[in-house]
Amino acid sequence: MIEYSLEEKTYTLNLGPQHPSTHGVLRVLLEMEGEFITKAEPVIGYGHRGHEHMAENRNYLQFLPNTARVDYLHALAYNQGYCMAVEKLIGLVVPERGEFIRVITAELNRISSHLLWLGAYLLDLGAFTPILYCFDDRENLLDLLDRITGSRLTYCFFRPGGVPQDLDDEFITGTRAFVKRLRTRFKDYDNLVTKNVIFINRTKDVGVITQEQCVKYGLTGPMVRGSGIPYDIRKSEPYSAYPQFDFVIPIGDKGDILDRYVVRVREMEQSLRIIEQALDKLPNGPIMAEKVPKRLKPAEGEVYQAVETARGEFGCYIVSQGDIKPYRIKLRVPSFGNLSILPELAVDTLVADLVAILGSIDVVVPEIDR
Amino acid sequence: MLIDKIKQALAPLNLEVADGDYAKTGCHLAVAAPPDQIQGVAQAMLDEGCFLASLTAVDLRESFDLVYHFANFSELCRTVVHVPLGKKKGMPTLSAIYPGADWYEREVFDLFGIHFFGHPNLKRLLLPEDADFHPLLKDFGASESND
Amino acid sequence: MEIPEALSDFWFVLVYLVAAALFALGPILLAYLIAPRSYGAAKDAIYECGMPTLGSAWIQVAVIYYLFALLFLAFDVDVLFLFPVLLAYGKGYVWRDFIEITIFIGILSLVIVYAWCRGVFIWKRKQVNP
Amino acid sequence: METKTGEPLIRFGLLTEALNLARANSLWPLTFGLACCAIEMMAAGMARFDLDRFGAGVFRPSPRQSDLMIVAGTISKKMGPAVVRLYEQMPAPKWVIAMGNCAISGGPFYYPTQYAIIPGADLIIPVDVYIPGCPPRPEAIIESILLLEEKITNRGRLRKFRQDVNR
Repeated sequence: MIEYSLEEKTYTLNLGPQHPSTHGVLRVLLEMEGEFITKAEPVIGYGHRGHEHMAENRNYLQFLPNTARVDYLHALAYNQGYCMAVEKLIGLVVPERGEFIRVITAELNRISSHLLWLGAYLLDLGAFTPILYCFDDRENLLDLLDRITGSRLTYCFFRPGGVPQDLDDEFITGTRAFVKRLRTRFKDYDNLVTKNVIFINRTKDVGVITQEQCVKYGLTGPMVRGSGIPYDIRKSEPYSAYPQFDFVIPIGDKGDILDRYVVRVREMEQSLRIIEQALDKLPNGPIMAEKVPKRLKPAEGEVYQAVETARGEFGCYIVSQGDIKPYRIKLRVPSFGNLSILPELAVDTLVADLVAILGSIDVVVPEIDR
Repeated sequence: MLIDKIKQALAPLNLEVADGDYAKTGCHLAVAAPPDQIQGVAQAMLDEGCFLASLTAVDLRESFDLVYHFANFSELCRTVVHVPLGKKKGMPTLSAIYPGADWYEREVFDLFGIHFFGHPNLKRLLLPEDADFHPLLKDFGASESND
Repeated sequence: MEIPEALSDFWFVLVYLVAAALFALGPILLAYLIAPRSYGAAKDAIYECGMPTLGSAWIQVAVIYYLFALLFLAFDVDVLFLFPVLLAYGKGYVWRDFIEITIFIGILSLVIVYAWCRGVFIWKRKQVNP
Repeated sequence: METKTGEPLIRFGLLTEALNLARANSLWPLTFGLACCAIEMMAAGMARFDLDRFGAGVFRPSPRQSDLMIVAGTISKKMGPAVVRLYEQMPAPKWVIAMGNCAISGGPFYYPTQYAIIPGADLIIPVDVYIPGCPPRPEAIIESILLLEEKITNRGRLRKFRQDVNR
């Protein structure tokens, strides 16, 4: 006999590990009254692979491929953050051309990460065509990066001390053509998505994040810039060769999903500007520091190096005790903080809005679980 | 300058505040605080508008060292707060001041086994619920070299 | 016994019913015969994103969802009555039939217009604190 | 581990061959991205590499409607029971492709003191085709689909493209 439980009003649902809108294996435990959510609790750990435990058994070079598998969408920024932290520990100085190559490839990787987010996010909202356009652009971009780094997704291209592979002319002409082509595509995305009335109705005034919440939850990246705080580590804590380029930090005003979308799309245009300026001012000279020790054995000490990835601030905190293996590496990942605000944003919103909010946070699950 | 305001804010707690060597360690201010002062420090940092960038623990074999990193949106000033914990595995929580610290503390509890008093729901975050070990402790197999 | 002449047309209805039943049950029977079986332990458990379900789904749900059943009725009955119309359509008086059907559909869609004005389709969104 | 699949009641040569030909050319994969390989699986489904040419582009979110599970990424110990449950909830003619080194043997994350992952999908579910790579390129995914089709229909599907393979 089916017993009707009259007193229990909320219905518990698993927006579980295998769900198209969770971009990986994130599980959100929803308690709902009809369509409205009363409590949402993200359960993470389904993608936990133990990067930090591995770091204690590997020397500094062996851990490099791991950094690319933490956030595989913007792997080069994680390579850069880790390599700069190690360079600070050992005291290596990367030559000018090496820094420029790092900036060019990292910005290209940022565009490929934003393009994938744009496609996947609109797929969550139900639009199928944009992901085909985005992946088409992304494939062109991956061809460029594939030429010099050798891989399409999990790059292991930077080394402590510089870059092992130099740019060739075909890469430079290819990149210039790609920049020109992508600029024309932005107009298509604008007409196809930004002015789409369904998209605007689904994203306007939904998932609003105030600036106090940004401080309390430690959010970084497009989530913070969407709420009007111009916090971008490339500007606020300039590293590598970024001071030599002029680019703008796009910010939203209300902090709803539409603002975060606009911030990410504008960021792609700024990245194109950076790439063009970097290609124009590309100095020649060595790409690797002269005497990079064969076995990296930094002195005792600790370092915290922050880098701006597509999702926010990636901080690499290394504690070294003079051994060839790091004593402890803590990877401060942006999506961990960005996702911790979901329970507060999700209270009495619709389930469809929760999917939109989750997509606007741009979550990469193995990055949260590390 | 933000760095001076933070020093004034931390002055009443009479902790040892040192100017971090930014080029070497990436932090402008290095603070050492005992465990029970940490809520005072966090409240002072929040009043200055700093956010909690990262919270982690380092197992120094015979004692723990909790490391808090604070940063600020408007002005560049990275503060690192070291909290030597000795061998006892307990700390007051920060989740009342920084709701973002809730998950960080659950992760440190999960991987190190350090309890945080007053935490709303201190249970495992990354490992499965029935796991009975703390992987990032030094005596959990990190010692043998396997390369 | 002799079937009265008036009832003889009902054979067609009988054939129609049998065909409909076969059309519905046929694939199920076919699948039972030619498809391999799977013996997974959680084969007939509820699929909820790979997780075992928590709590039961038989709980009290707000009454406003009953409105959706009614609205479905309004849409569905429309289409149901259109089926017989197909047979009688366009035999000679094309324009007259067309006007009759539009009036018929117009009256039935008034229900939807009424529900729309009463604001059934508007979901109460979270108030944005200005 | 559910290894045996019940045989159908009516079974004769021609029917099985016809059904297998139909099944091979309309594999509906389950969207089941665990980690980095999921991005390459998506790229394989998109315009340039286009699994739709082989009938395998319809990525179904629910296991009830899919007959191919592509395990793309690392199976952590917390995710293991969910993987097994999803596999069991798929209807009968079902196949599994283990994509990437993590799904084959734990890949870069397997070492003696590893505590968090299941080293290989074949420890928990029966696997039909393995794709090495970290992540494997989309061309490798297309080759795995062709290999699976060859396994289902045991006709030469891949041979036409590769002269050196004398299968």
